[in-house]
Amino acid sequence: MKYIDLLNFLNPVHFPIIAIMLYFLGAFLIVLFGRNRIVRNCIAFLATGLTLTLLILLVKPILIDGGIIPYWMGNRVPAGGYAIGIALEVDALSLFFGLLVATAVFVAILYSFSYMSEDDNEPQYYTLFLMLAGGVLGMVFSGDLFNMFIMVEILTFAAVALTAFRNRVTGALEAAFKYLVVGCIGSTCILAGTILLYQQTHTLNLAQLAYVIPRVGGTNVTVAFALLFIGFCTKAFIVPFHPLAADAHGAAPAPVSVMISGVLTKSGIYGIIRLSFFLFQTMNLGTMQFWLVFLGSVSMFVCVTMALAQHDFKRLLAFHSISQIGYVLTAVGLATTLGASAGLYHAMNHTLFKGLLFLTAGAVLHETGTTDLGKLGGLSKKMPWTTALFLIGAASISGIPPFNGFASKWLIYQASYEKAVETGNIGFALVTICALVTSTLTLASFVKVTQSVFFGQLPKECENAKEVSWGMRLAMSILAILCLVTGLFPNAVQKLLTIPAGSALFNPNAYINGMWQSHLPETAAPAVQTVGVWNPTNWLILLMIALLSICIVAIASKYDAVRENKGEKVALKYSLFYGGEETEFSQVGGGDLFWGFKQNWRHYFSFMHNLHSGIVNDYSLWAVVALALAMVYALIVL
Amino acid sequence: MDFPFVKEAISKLFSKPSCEMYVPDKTKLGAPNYRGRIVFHPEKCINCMMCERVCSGNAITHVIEKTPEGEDKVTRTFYLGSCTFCATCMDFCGHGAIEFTRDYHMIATKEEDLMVSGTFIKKAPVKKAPAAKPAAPKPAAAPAPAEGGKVIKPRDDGKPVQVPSKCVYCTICAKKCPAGALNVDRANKTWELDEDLCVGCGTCSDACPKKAILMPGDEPVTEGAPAPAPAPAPKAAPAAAALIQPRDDGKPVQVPSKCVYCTLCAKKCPAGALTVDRANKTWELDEDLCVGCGTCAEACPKKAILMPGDEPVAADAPAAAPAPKAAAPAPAPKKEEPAPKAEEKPAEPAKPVEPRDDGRPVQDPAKCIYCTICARKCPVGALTVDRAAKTWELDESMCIGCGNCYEVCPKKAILI
Amino acid sequence: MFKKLIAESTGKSPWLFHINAGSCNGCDIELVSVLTPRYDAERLGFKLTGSPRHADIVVVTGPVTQQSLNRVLRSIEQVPDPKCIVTMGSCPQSGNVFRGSYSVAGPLSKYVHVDVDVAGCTPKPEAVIDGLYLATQILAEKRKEMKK
Amino acid sequence: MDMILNALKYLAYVLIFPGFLFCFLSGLLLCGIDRKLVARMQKRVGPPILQPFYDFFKLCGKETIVPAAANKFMFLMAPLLGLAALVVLQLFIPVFQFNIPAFTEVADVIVILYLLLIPAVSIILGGASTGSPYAGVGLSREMVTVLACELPLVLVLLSVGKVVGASYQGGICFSMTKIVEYQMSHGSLITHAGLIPAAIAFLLVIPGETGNHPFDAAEAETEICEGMLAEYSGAPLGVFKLNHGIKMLTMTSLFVMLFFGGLGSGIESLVALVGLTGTAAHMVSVLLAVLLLFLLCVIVTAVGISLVHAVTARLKIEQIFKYYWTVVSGLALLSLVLVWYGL
Amino acid sequence: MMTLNYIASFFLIVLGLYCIVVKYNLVKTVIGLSIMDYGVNLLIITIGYNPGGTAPIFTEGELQAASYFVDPIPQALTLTSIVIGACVTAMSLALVIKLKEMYGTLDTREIRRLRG
Repeated sequence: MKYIDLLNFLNPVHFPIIAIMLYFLGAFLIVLFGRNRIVRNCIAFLATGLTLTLLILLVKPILIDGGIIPYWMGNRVPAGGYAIGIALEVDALSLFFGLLVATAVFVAILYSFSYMSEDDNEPQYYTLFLMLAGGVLGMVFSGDLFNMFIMVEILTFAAVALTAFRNRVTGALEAAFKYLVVGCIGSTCILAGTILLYQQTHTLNLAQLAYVIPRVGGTNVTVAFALLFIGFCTKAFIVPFHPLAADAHGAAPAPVSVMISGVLTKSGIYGIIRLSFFLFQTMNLGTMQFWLVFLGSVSMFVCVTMALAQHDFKRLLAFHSISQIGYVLTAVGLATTLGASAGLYHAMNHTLFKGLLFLTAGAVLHETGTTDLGKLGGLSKKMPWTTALFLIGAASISGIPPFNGFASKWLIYQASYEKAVETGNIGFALVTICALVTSTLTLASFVKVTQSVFFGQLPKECENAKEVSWGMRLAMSILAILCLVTGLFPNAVQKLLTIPAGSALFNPNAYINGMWQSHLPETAAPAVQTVGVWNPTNWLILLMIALLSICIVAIASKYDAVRENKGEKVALKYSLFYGGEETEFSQVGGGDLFWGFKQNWRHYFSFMHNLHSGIVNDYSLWAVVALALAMVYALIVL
Repeated sequence: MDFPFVKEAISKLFSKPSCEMYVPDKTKLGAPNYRGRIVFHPEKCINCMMCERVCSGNAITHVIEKTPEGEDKVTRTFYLGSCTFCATCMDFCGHGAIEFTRDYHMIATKEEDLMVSGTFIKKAPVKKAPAAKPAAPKPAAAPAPAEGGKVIKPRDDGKPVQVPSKCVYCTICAKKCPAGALNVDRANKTWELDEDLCVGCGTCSDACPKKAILMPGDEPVTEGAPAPAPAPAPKAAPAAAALIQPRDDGKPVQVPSKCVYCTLCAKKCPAGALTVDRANKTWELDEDLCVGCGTCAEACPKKAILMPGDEPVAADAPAAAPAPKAAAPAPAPKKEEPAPKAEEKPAEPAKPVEPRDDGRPVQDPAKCIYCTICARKCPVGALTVDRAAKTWELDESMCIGCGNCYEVCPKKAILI
Repeated sequence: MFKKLIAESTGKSPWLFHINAGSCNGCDIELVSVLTPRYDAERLGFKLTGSPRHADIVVVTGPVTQQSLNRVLRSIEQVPDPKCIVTMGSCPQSGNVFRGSYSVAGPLSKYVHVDVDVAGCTPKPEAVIDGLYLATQILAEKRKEMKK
Repeated sequence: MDMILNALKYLAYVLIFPGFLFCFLSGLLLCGIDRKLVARMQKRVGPPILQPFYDFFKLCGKETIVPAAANKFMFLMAPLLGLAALVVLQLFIPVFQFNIPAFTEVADVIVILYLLLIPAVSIILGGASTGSPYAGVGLSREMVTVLACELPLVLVLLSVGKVVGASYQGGICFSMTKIVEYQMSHGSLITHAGLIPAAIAFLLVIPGETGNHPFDAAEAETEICEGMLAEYSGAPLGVFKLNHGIKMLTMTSLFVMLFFGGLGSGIESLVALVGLTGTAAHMVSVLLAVLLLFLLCVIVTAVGISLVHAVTARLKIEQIFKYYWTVVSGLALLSLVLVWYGL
Repeated sequence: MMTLNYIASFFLIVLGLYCIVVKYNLVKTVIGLSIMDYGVNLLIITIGYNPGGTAPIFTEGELQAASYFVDPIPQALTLTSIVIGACVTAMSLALVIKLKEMYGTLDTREIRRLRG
C-alpha cells in the first residue's frame, strides 16, 4: 500500500511491534537453527537485547514527553467508529511494564546461557522462553481485549511448558498440571468476560471499550468485570491462587522463575489495572478500592506467613513474590497518584529484587543440587559473590535502606496512611500497619534463608560447591546494581518512570484520545506529594563517611590485627565453640528458626498447612468460589 | 504479665546496699569453727599415720629420712589442694598435732604454696625411752610397786603393755587401735599385741577405761595389787543399814534412788550388757556379758552405778553423808534435801530453764558438763563452748535452730 | 593514650568463664554466690560470660573427669589471650577425694598452665574473690608481656 | 574555601558532636548508669559507672580470634556497620529545637524505624557469618524480638504522626523536626491524653528493642552462650557492646524527643534571661539542651530499662513475642484509636 | 431458541467446573476443561448469531447497508478459541501421561507432593 521506507523502521511508531516480533522471531529462528549452541545463544541475545534497546528508546517520547503510540496492524485504521483490525497501543503504563519485561527477560537470558547449559532440549527451552516473553510483551502492548486473551494463553502455555521443563524434578509435572488447570479456568474466565463485553458493546478495542463501557452499563458488563478480574487475578497469583505460583516456582528452572514472578505476575497486575482504571473506571468507587486493598493486604500477609513456614528456598521465594504483589495491588488500589506511583515503583522493584533472589536460588541449586533449606548451609565461604548478591536482594525485599525495597515500601506506607487520614477510615491505617509488619516478617524469613543457606555450617554434601560462572554472576550483578540504583535515586525514578506511569492511571481519556484521535477532556492527575522525608543519597553519604571514619579509627587502633587459622587443619583455637564439644554438624536453620514466633501462631500455621492441601480439585474449588464471590460482590456494589 | 517487686526495687534504690565490701585482705578470718588452713604441730606428732589413713583426699603424705644418728626424720606434708577440710584427721589425731585454723586465704600461684608441712624427728625407741622421760618418774613410782609382786613396766620401744590385773578385756583398746594391732578376746581373757602393726601411738592407753595399758613414760604398776580402791569400803560401811554395796566381782550395781534411767550406761557399755528401760524404769545387768570395765559408772551422770571401790550408798535417800567422797556433790544434794519423799524421781533443777520460743537452743547450766559435743556438731558453728572456762555461748546470728545440739547433748542440758 | 587506656582497663574488667569439669556443684554454687548482693563481685568488674571467647579468666571446678577433659581443654584453648586460668576448689588441683578414680583424668595442671589455685572444699566466697583478684593482677601483667 | 570549611564542619558533626564521639561517651555512660542502677535496685553496690569504658578498652586490648569457619570480612565488618548506622541514626534525632537541618531533614520517623533494623541486621549477619549453632539460635531469637517490637512501635509512630499531622498540610506528619516543632508550640505530646498509652507502650518497647533484660533471650549467656556474640572476641565484641550502649541512647532520646520534646522550649529564653546573646547564647543553650536531653535519657533508662531489669526474670522467646503483640500492642492500638477519634 | 443456547452454554460451563472440582481422576479433569471450553465456545457463537442472518461471506459489491448477516467476529474468535482448547487438551493429556509414569496413579489425591 505504502512505499516501505527502510528508514521508516526507525520511526518510534514501529518500535512496539518490532519489539514483540523480535521475541517471536527469535523463538522461530531458534527452532530452525538452534542446534548450534553459539547460533542459538546469539539469536536469543540479539532478540532480547534489541528489544530492550528499542523499549529504552521509547522512554523519551512516551514517559518523558507523555505521548501515546497507537499502532494499527496492517495499517487498518478504524473506520466508521469501529475498530476491526488488530491494534497496539503503548502509553506510559504499558511502556513501564514493557520495560520491566524486557529487562527481566534480558537478564534471565544472560543467566540461562550458563545455567541451562547442562540441560538437554536447550533449543526448546529458548523457544518457549522467548514465546513467554513475547506473550507478556504482546499482552502489555495490546490495544485489543481479545489479543490480550490470546497473549495470555500463549504465555500460560509457555509458562506451563517451562514449569514442566525439568520433568525429572520432583513436582514439576504436578505443578505444571495444577497451573494448567487453574490457569485455564482463569483464561476461560477472561474469554467469557471478553465475549460478554463484546455482546454489550460490539467492540474489542480497549480504547473504545473504555469509552463505551461507562456509558453502557448493565448486568452483563458487571458479570464481565468479575470474570475478567478473576481471570487476571489468576495470572497475578493473587490469593487464593497463590499455591500455583509456589508450586510452579519450586519446580521451574531459575530463569523461568524470574519470568513467572517478575514478568508473568506483572501481566496480571497490568490486566487488573487496565481493567479497573481504564475499561471500567471503577477505581473512584470506595467499594472497589476496598476490594483491591483488601485482596492486596490479605495476599501480602497470608503469603508472607506461608513463606515463613516453608523449608524450600524457591518455594519460600515464590510465596514472597505473591506477598510483594500484594503490596503492589494494595498501593494501586488506594487510587491516589502517590499510591499508584508507589505501587508501580514497587512492581518494578519486585521484578528486580525478586529476579535477583531467584537467580541466586538458581545458583545455589546449580552448585548443590538442592534447594531444601534443611540440607544447605555455610555456602558463604564457597560462594561469596552469590552470597553478597543474595544479601543485596534480601535487603531490598525486606526494605532495608538504602535499597529499592525501602523506597517503594515507604511510599506505600505514606500513601496508605495519607489515604486513611484523608478518608478518616481507620481501615486504611490497618493496611499501613499490615504492610509494615509484613515487611518485618519478610526480613525474618530472609534472615532464615540467610542463616540456612549461606551462613551456618557447611554440610558434607555441599562441600563441592563453588562459585558460579561469570555469566551467571554478571546477570545477577546487573539486577543487584539496578536494585541499588533505583533505591538510591527514588526521586529520579519516580520522576522518570513511576509518576508518568502512575498518572496515566487517572487519565483514561488520554488513552482513548491517543487511540482514536478524539478530543475527550483529559484530566491531569494530581501532583504527587509526599509528607515524609527520605533522602537515601544523603543518608548513604553520611553512612559512608561514618563507616569510613570508623574504619580508619579501627584500622589505626589495629582492629584488623586478628588471629587467623593458618594452614589446612583447623587448630583448636579457631574451631567453633560448641559448648566444648568437638566439631560436629549442628546446623540451625530451615524450619527450626523462629520457634518463638511460630509457637504463638501454631494454630494459624497448622490451619494454613492443611488448607494448602496440594490437591488440584481444592485449588479449582478456590477458583470457583473466588469467581462466585467476585460476581456477587460486583453485582452488589457496581 | 505483672511486675512484682517494683516497690521493693525502688525502695532498695534509696537504701544502703547490703554488700560486704570485701576486698582481698589477708588478715580476715573465717567464722568461728571455720575449717581453713591446716596448721601442723610436728612436735606433737607421733607419726601414728592415723591421719593419713583416714584422709579421704590423700592429702597427707610423709617422707622418712634416716638421720645420721639412726633416727627417723619424718616430714609430714598436708597438701591443701587435695584436702576436703573434713577435719577427720584432726579428730583422729590423738595428740592434737593437727589444727584447723580460720584462715581461708588459701590462694596460690604455685602448688608449693598450698603445702603445709612439718618435720620432726621420731623418738628413736632404744635411746630415748629409758633416758629422757621415764627416768624422772621412775623413782617416784617405785615405792608403790615394790610392795606388790610382779612389777609391770612400760616398754621402752614406745609400744603398749597390758596390766592384766587391771584389764577387764573390754576390747575398747582393740577397737580404738588405729593400726588394728591389738587382739583382745574377752571370753578367754587374752590380750595380744601385734608388734609389727603397732605404731606406738598410745591410743589404746588413752582409751583404756581401767588404765590397764602402760605406755612409755607411765609409771610401772605392780601386778596383783587389786587397785587401791577396796580400802575405803569399810569406812563407808557404818553410815547406814540399808546401804547398797558395790559388788565385789567387779561388776556394777545400780542405785535406784539416784538412777534416772537415762540409758546412757546401756549405750556406753562396750559389751552391751546393760538393758535399761526408761519407761518401765528397769535396769538389768546381764552378768554373763558384763566385763566389769566400769564404763557405765563413769558414764552415769547421776553416779547411780557403783563399782567395786566405790562407797556404798543409801538405798532410799541420797545420803548427805558420803559427800566428802562424792565426785561432784555440790549441786545435787542441796536440791534433793527439800524433797526426800521423791524416791524414784530424779532431781529436777530448782530453777528450770525455759526453752526459748524462737527455736534456738538454751543451755541448762546445771546439767551442762561443757563437753563441747554440741559445739562440734553444730552445722553452722554457732556454738562456742570452752571446757576450761566453763562457758557456753550461742551466736544467735548464726544459729539456724536445727536442734542438732539438743540431740547430741549427752546430758540433755540443752533445751529447744 | 589508647594504649594507656587499655593498660588501665585490663585489670578492671575481668570477665569469667566457668567450666564445670565434673564438679559436685559445691564450688559452682559458691562461685555464683560471689556475684550475689552479699559479695557482689560485679563492683570489682567481674562478670560471668557465656562464651569462652569473651572471657579473661577461666574458672575450672571439678576433678576434670575423662568425659570432660577434652571439652575443658578445648574451651580453654578458645579463650583469647591474655587469659588466666583459675582452679577453684581442691578437685581440679589434685582430684581431691576422686583422685585415682578410673574416670578422673587427673589434676588440670597436667594439661595446661594453671595461674591461680584457690584451695578449699569449697573455698569461701571471700577466698574466691581473693583468688580472682590475684588473677586480674596476673592478667594485667600478661597483657604487658603480650604487648612486648 | 567555604566549601572546605563546610565540609569540615559537617565532618565534625559526624565525628564529634552529635556523632561518633558523643555517642561513644554518652552511650557507654548510659550503659554504666544502667548497670549501676540495676545493682542498686538489687541492693548491690554495683560496678563503677565507668565500667563499660573499662570493658570496652579491655576488649580492645584482647586478641581477636576469627574462627576458621567464619567469613572474615563479614565477621569484622558487621560491628562497624552497626556502629556507623547507629551513629548516623543518632544524627537524625534532633536535640530539642537544635538540629542540624542537613541531617534531620533527611529522614522521618518511619525511616528511623527502618534504620533501627540495620544494627539488628548487622549483629545477625555477624553472628551468622561465624556458623556457630549458638549464633543460629540467637539470631532466630533476635529476629523474633525485632518482629515483636515492630508492631507496637509502628502503632505508636502512626498515632504520633496522626496527632502532629493535624497542624500540618496532608494530615500526617512523620518528620522528626516537625514533631519537635509541634511540641514546642503545643506542649509535649505526653500531655496529649490520647498518646499516654502510646508513651507507655513505647517505654515498654525500649528494653525489647535494645535487647535488655528481660527481653534478652537472644543473648542469653547462660543458655545459648550469648547467642550471636558467641564467637566474637576482642575489639569486634567491644564494638558490639558499644553498639548496645548507643542503641540505648538512641531509643531513649527518640522517646524523649517524641513525648517530651516540648521541655526544651524554655532554654533559649532562659539563656536570654541570664543576659547572654549571640553565639555565646547559642552555644550555652545547645549545651543546656544536650544536658537536659541526657538527663531525660537517664531518667527514661532508669524507668524503662533498669527498673524493668531489676524486677523481672528473663522471658522465653515466645513469651516475649506474645507480650509485645498482646499487651504492648494493645496499649498502642488503644492510643491509635483514641487519637483517631479525636481524643 | 437463543435462550436455550444460553442455558446450554451455562450448563456446559458449570458441568465442566463441577467435573474439575469434584472428580479425582486426572483424565476426567481434562474432560472437564474441555467441556468448559465448549460451553464458552457455544456462548460466543450464540452471541454472534443473528436469527435469520446469512453467512457473512460477501464478494465485492454484494455488501449493502441492509445486508442482514451473522456477526463474523465471534466466529473468528471461536475458531481461535477452539484451537486454544485443543492445545490445552493436548498439553494436559501429555502431562497426564507423564504424571502417570511418575506417580503411578491418576488419582489427584495422591498427586500432592507440593503442599503446605
